[in-house]
Amino acid sequence: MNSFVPWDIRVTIDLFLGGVGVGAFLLALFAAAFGESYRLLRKTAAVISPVAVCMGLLFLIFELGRPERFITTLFRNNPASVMSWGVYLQAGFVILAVVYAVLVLQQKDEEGLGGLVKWLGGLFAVGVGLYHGFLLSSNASAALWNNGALPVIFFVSSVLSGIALVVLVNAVIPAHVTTAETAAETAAGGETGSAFNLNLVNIILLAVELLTVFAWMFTMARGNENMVFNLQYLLANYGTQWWLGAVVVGLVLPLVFSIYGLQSAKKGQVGSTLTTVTAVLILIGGFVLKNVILAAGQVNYPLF
Amino acid sequence: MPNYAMVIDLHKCAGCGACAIACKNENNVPEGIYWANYIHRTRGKFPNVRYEFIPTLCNHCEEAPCVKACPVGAMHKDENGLTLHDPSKCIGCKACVVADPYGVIYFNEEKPHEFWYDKEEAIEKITSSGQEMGKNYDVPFPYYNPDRAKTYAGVRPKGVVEKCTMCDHRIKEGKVPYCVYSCPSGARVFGDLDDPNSEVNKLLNQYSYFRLGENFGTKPKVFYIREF
Amino acid sequence: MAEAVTNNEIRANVYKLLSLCYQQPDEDLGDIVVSLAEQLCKVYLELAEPAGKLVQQLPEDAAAVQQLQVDHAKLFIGPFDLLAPPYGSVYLEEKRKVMGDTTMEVIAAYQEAGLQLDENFKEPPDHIVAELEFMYFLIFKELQGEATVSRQKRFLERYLQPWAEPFCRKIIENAATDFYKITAEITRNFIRQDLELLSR
Amino acid sequence: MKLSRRSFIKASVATGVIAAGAGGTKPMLQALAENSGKENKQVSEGEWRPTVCQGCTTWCAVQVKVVNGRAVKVRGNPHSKANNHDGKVCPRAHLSLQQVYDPDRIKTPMKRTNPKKGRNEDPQFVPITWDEAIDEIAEKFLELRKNNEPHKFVLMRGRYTYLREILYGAFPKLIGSPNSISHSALCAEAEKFGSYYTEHYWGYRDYDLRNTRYVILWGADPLASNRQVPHAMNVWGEVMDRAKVAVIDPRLSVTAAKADEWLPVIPGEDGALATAMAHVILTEGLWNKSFVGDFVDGVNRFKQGETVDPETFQENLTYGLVRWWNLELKDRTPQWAEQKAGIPAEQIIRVAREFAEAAPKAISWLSPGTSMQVRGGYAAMAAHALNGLVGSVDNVGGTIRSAKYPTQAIPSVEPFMDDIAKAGNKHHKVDQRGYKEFPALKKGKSGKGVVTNRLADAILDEDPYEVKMAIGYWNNFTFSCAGASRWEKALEKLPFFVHITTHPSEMAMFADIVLPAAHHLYERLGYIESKANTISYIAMNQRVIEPVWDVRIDETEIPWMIAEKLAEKGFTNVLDYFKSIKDPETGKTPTNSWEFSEYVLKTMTQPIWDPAIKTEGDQFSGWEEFKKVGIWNSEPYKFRNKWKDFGTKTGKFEFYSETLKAALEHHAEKHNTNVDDIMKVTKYQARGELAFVPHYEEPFRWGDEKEYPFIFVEHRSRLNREARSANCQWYQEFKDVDPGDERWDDVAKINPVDAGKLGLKTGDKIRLKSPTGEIECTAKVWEGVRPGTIVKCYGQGHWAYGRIAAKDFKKRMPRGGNNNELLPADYERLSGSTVRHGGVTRVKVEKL
Repeated sequence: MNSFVPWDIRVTIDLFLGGVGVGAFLLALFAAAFGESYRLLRKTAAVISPVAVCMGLLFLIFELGRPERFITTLFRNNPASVMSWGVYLQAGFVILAVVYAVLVLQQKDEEGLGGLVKWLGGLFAVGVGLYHGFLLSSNASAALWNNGALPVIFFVSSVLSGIALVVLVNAVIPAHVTTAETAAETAAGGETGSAFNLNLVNIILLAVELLTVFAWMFTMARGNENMVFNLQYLLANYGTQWWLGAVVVGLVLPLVFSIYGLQSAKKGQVGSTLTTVTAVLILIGGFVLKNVILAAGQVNYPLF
Repeated sequence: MPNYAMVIDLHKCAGCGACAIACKNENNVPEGIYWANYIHRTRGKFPNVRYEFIPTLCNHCEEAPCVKACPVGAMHKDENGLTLHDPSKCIGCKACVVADPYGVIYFNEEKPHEFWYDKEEAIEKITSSGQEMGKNYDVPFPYYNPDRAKTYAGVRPKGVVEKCTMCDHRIKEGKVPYCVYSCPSGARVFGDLDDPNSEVNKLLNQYSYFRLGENFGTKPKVFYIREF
Repeated sequence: MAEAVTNNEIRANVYKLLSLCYQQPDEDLGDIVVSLAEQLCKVYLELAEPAGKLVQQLPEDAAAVQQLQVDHAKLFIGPFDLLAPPYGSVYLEEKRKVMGDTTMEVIAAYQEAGLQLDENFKEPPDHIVAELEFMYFLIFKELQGEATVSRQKRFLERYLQPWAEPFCRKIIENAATDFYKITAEITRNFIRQDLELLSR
Repeated sequence: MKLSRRSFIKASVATGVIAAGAGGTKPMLQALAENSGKENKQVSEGEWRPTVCQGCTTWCAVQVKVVNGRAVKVRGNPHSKANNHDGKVCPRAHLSLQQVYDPDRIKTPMKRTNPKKGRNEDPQFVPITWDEAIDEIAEKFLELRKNNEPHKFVLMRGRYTYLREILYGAFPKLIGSPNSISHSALCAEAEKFGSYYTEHYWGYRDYDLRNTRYVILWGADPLASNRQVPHAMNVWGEVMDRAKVAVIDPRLSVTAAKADEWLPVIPGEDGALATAMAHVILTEGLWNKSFVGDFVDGVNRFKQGETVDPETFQENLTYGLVRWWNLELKDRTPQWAEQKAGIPAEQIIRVAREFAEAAPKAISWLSPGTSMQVRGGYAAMAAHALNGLVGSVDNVGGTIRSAKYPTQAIPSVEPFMDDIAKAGNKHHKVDQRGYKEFPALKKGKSGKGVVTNRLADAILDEDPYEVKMAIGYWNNFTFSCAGASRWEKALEKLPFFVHITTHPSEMAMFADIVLPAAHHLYERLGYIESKANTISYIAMNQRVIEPVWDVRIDETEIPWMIAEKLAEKGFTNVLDYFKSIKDPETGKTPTNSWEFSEYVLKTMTQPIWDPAIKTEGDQFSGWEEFKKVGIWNSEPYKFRNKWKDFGTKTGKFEFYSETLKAALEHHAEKHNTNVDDIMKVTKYQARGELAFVPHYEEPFRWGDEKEYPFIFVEHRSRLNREARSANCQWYQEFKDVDPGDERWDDVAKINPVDAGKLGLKTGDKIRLKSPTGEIECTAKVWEGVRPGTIVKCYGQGHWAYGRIAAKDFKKRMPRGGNNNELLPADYERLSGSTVRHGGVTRVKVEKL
């Protein structure tokens, strides 16, 4: 039997960075909905989005056996292949995200074509975000993947990571901290829950993710022998990474911190130490989660 | 158009692996890659032990997950029901390998047949090296089978996947796949599933059969009858 | 049939000479074309006229030779899209693929006649040059007393004639020189007539 | 004829005619070319050329597909009626491609420049020319002859063809040495002992598998090894449909895995099973009455523990049944055997009963497994005697011999032997055969058999005399002989050793001169005789490809070259003799080594191919046709021909072997002693008349049970080309076709119960230690072995066979361990066999 694991960590990086790009883009749209006071956040998010996706794609391309043939995926397609659809989704998304980033930087994103780019981009972002999960879940024989929960897990994880990276970048770039814009934003963030509240967003997303992951594991544990085998394989070979990295670091701790942050509004401000730490944890956890599911899911159930 | 299939009679199978070795020979398959292979298991407790052996190969599934997964149409079904691969289209994304529940698609991670490019000599000047041997012949390695190149790359390049083609180059010439031809115990039968009088249909009518991974919905076209 | 037998020598010669016409043009071309015209004159009167024209089209200087060579390359060799691919399988197989089933059958036909591709001939077996030469060979064998008429007919009917038509049409449409247009015209008509002759 | 296009045009234009004109009778072709048959190497489709595979002792007639001068594939020769139905062949044949094209083959003759010999000495080989090599060898011969000691030369034979008559047969005699030492005693002589001292047949038996109804396999694994492997594989599905199969083997072989009954006997206790089965057959009255005979009054007096009056039994085609019963069988109950062999009595009874009920279409199949044991001779007899009890000897569906091979001998060497040679040949053979403790009773004669493995001790002890020079061909005794390290010592001591081999090998590393041998399947001339499926056949080894390197045929070309060199230096007898072998068709005298090889081959096989000589079996129009077909098949075997007279002392199938009695008594007389004493020195327990009947002997094992808790069991690989294929990638890549084994590894298989006690798991590196040696390998925890035993395949553990076989060739680091470094050098002395089975040694396991 073929013991070769076809998709290595480069694919995880692609899925992760692609997810970050999707999350960042959606954050930008979200921030835009809250008006000009979040322009800096919007700017950071809009710039990060295409950069992250492109970097992810770069890893993906170099994971190909024939990277030079990458371009052929644009004119050779297979309607039955999720990956083939993904090529178009990602290509479209990259273009839209780049255009949107330029518009945001030029502050033209709310006028003229900007609206179209924004909404089309949003559509593609959701498409790409779901694509990652569907790419895996379309493999009928991969028990860990071939279920409805997986695309949700991946999508929510992507959004979480995207937001986290934007928050982190905003926090670590000193220029931002000191600008008037940041000050205004920080103030806005610190206001009552009626405005954009990072902690609340995180809490909702983390709760959804935790629930979905739990439901997913429960289904696996009580599923057919194929599911049980693969879950056991995951826990046996990646148990620590999974429980500690993906669940505790990536979901439980951030949830606790976010709830804490929500209650003590000051500390929950974008840029505060706690939000920064939370962002880092979410990023680490998100990466581990995707990597473990990717690696363990590729192991075939013994044929007899 | 025929709908090719294979029946493997495990009662006749001697578990010798000649199919897998002959396949490497016929198809110039490099080290570490197996178009034809086998799985085996030992069950029970001494002295009531059962050893079972199942020769495997690409199942040329009717609902081939690898074909569905391939983003560029390199993996495809041909008009005879075979699952074939076009290395000139393949981008090496391995989606097919991931999709394949049988572990029969392999990825050429390294330059194939590296052994024949190696310069090392066991004893200097007295024994040869792969490279020196290779130079003596105008083919990739001395026992290279040129017939393979009639329908597929004679040796598949680095960076693409490869797998069993049911010896489509032989079928075209009216011959059976080489694993069928080479099976010393006559355990393999190849033929047209759509022809009610074909040997494969006769066997499938005579015996109950099973296929590997039937629950995956792939509709494999390699059938196993009787017990090892 | 009787006619076919008496004319076998000429048929053989014409096939052989036509085959040579599709090779890379060089200084021998004059001899080939003149011989072809001579042969056609004897029996195939309606082809004699274009053959005469062909003689007139013979290149007179090095530049003209080069022009022919360029045209030959564009039509039959490449490297970019061939204007008139000279392989049967391109026309006979559904997806324009080289080395298809018919190619294999052509190989089998050669083998049955005790032939194989010459090691210096680097083209596919269903190349126009090889197939015309094969017809020549079969007729030659007939002249030597071996009964090959049915094989001639079968080969012509199944493999050569069906694609010679579109092939010649492509030449006539795409050739830059009259030389190849006329050659194609002669080839097409000769093959057509020959098949009729054999079918009688 | 092939005109260039240019001249063709000129000619044709000149005449105006192409077709029937200038070219005359040949068509003028450019794109196409005529297939000119054999001469044409550019046949794109390739051509199947006949030859022989000697990857195991089946000796299949095969064909090699040659494309543009390259060997591309191997298949069975479809003309074979014996082994290779429809071109089938076992997996070994394919591996040969990686042998012949192995870059690690020796390209050129080479010479040692480091005079010190030893496993850890670099021989510092340098390439030399054939002429230099042969010159040095010839000088050594002349030196021996000058000193009147040509007998101090030894010729060691490994894998051979029947052209051995030159190098192994004639050559040493002409030089003056009696010492042609074959490898046979490593192979299966003890097995032949079983059939010889019952039915007077010294040879491997054929079996009528197609008609049989029951097969008992004594340690045999015909789907993987032994003889007639492809035939067995081909018909086994049918056999299993129609017949029952019982396998007696401590490990779960592939044949055992498919069998109806697996009897995982305690190693070495086969004799208990065989005698108990005989006991069951007799007490239950299931013997074949027409073959064996019956009680005069039809009342069965074979009752447990009771002796029988011989007068009451009227024997037919057998001899000594009642004496056998009285001496041995009466107490050999299944319950007793259960205690000894670890097999439930009811299973023994069931197998015996069903076997006898299937009679006479029942086979009791001998193999080295049962016989290559220190006390294995009588176990082999007992197992074979079962065939006598059920009348399956020489019978339909039973055990048979072979049809005649109509070959002819080469001329006698007598007239060409000079006085030095004659004197030299009078010396006792060097391998100690016929010594009191080494009766080697081949074909009933003391000292007729070879004691191959004893040669190492003979060299070391200079007993019977010193050995000064040796040539070995296609052998590798430092690897293939039990107690392998003795061979290393012996070769260190040997002053001048020439090795003819394809690969660097454990033996070549001790050589002074190494000569590159032609590969038997691809590069040489020769012929073999073999049989299967009731057909005897003769097949020719042929040169189907141009040799990869500058190699020579060991058995004919090299002796010819030496002969030429000797003649040059004034000693012409050898060459004169060789030149006396002429081409039987033209009468021409050979002028070079190749012609010589061909003429010998033609001469020996002449009755087959020469239509003027009438023989049965396949007919040929002449030499060329025989060469093209590559195999001659006999008529199907004629059953029951031997029943008239088996050839034993009594002419009957002997349960009480008068033949063995005579042989043993003769040997005892030769050494001025009695048979009991001979039994004692040959490590047997039998005393008195028991020595003349098949009987149970307790297994002899090396090592104390306390110190060495496990019994060591060795078996064969279905990919071993006689331990020469470990340097093939495919061998390593598919090593797990031997049940329990692993790819690219060498494992010792241990039952989970034992592994648990030792705290071992699969993949652990371990060291196995016997009282005489130790090896390192990998542990494999597997249910297919009997608790208390450690089972390991033979074939890995090469330290000098090439870069794949060894883990690190340059550092002499083997992949796994060679069983022969663990096994003690011991013998089944009555036949001279080396032993390797029956759990000859105990071992202990250390985790590394």
